[in-house]
Amino acid sequence: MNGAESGTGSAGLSALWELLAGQFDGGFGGGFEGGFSIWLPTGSALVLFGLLGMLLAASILRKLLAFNVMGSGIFLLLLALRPTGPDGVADPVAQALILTGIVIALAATALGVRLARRYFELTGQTELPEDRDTARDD
Amino acid sequence: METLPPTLPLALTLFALVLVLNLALGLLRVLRGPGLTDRLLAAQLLGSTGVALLLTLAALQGWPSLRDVALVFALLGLLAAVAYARLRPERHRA
Amino acid sequence: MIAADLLLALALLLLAAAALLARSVQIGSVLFIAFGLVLALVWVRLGAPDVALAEAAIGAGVAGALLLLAASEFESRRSGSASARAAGPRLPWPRPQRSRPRWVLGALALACAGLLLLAAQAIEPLAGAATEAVAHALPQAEIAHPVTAVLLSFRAYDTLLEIAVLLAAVVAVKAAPAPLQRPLPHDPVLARVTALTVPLALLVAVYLLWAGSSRSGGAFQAGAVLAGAVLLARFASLPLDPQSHLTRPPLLALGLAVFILIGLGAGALAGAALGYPAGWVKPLVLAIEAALMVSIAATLVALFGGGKAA
Amino acid sequence: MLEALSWLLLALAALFFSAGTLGLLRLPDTLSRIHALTKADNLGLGLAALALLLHAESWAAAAQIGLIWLLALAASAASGYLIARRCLLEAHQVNHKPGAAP
Repeated sequence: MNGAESGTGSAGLSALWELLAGQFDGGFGGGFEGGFSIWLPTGSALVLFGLLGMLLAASILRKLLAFNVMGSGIFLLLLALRPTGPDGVADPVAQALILTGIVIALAATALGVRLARRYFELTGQTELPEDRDTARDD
Repeated sequence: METLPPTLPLALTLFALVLVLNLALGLLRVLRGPGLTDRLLAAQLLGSTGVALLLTLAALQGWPSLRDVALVFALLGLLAAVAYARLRPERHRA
Repeated sequence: MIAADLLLALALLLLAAAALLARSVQIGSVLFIAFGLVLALVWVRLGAPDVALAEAAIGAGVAGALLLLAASEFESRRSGSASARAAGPRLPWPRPQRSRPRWVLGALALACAGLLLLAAQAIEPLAGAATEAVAHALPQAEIAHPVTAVLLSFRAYDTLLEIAVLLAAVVAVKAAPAPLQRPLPHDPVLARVTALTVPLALLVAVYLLWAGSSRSGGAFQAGAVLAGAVLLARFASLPLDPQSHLTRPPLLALGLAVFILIGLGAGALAGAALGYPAGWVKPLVLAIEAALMVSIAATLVALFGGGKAA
Repeated sequence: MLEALSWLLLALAALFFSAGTLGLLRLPDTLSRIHALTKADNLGLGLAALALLLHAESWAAAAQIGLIWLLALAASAASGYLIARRCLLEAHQVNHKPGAAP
């Protein structure tokens, strides 16, 4: 692929572009020299769980849990896509991005929890009205 | 690491494997419950096993930072238990 | 260690599924705490101790406690009086007439995740290009730890904007204040243990801040540990009330203000905004990080909300 | 000599950790599970810490390991007490309020 540029997002974008352009030949299924990474499917499965939870769960808090699980899946993918350095330490750029992401996810979660509490105070409900018919429990 | 005696890495690796196995088995209790308390207990198990695992890996891989992670594990494990213990008592369904 | 990694991955997935499918959200949040602990171990296995520190402190500690407290408040208030549910004024939104086709949503989510996996596996790793670039530029950044260098030198504007986002979140959260809570009853054992652990946690926070310049650690991890200490003190109803002092606006804005001031002032000397003049990097970065730590801790505590009623 | 001692300590630690997990899985009620977990696991952690202490690369590292173990002891003792107390409180409430849903 392209040479030694230090951009962080460009690798993912160009790979996605190659995938969409229909020319993903070598990398598919293998990926790394060190063999198959188990963290890619793990991260994708976490994203799947999170998506399902956000779409199908009724309770707002459960949706927030799912949001956090999905975020963790994304972070896992982000780090697993980066080969570790010679000393076994992960890519510092990816680590910095994930650190930022964890803090932002917490801020978003806290905001969501506060809105959910306010909503509960006003209405006595823990689910949004459009979800209420699919409610399973609190 | 150069300071470790020759067969110690093997011992540490085996120990780490036992710990991870313990951790995975402890999950059975997490899944089975039956109540909130038992779930929290299993989280505590994860905490103490995690501390041991981190200390072992710190020695095995020669990364002193992992001991810092173990320290944070020990501190924050208490936070979860305290938060749980200070919940308002609920009326039913422990 | 492949077997250990497989077990960890399995544990992670099981915990995530169990947290989302749990009978109550309370149980779900306890399982989420366990999930965070396992995830921190996974970060360690992936060679990212910085992320592991943050995950243990924030994901497993603060976020889990936040969700657990909210869930049990809903639970106790709702089951406390059977009529509580009907007591509040209902919002006049109509109920949907028919339920959404859940399997369509499920299939969409599956397709999304599948596409993600395909794309992820199709990416050829850049053979550590970013790692090499960072290692190459590290000497002139004068910060020994690569992650700190990325956060505060190479991509400092990212961190600056992140602090701004945190401040915005606090402003939004403060617009809908949580009700004050009655102080919890005194518990001698808890008081003694917290009197031991809170100062220790403060020490660990400062240590992590200092360690960040040469190895894993830094303002985020230190701030999260600091916030954990404050929350611990609050749960134990220690006589000090750090909340009211810590969440005042000046402290919340301190990090952003110091960051901008140093970024502009030192940047003017260095010839680029958010740059540092040579030879001054370490003290300046440490000053920014100290301010960030205080502000991040204050922010997390403020986001937690709900102080003690007098 | 030191090496054999480490093997022995690590083996004992593994034994205690396994005992704690076994207790968590097999013991019949929550209180005895708390008992098994907080005691056995901390002994295991202490033994493992001792084994690692023998090979710590510096005094600072050794002090940190010791500190972590002490902290884990205090935290585990306190959280065991807190969880058990809370558990009793809830059992009490359930027993004395027959109207409450099971």
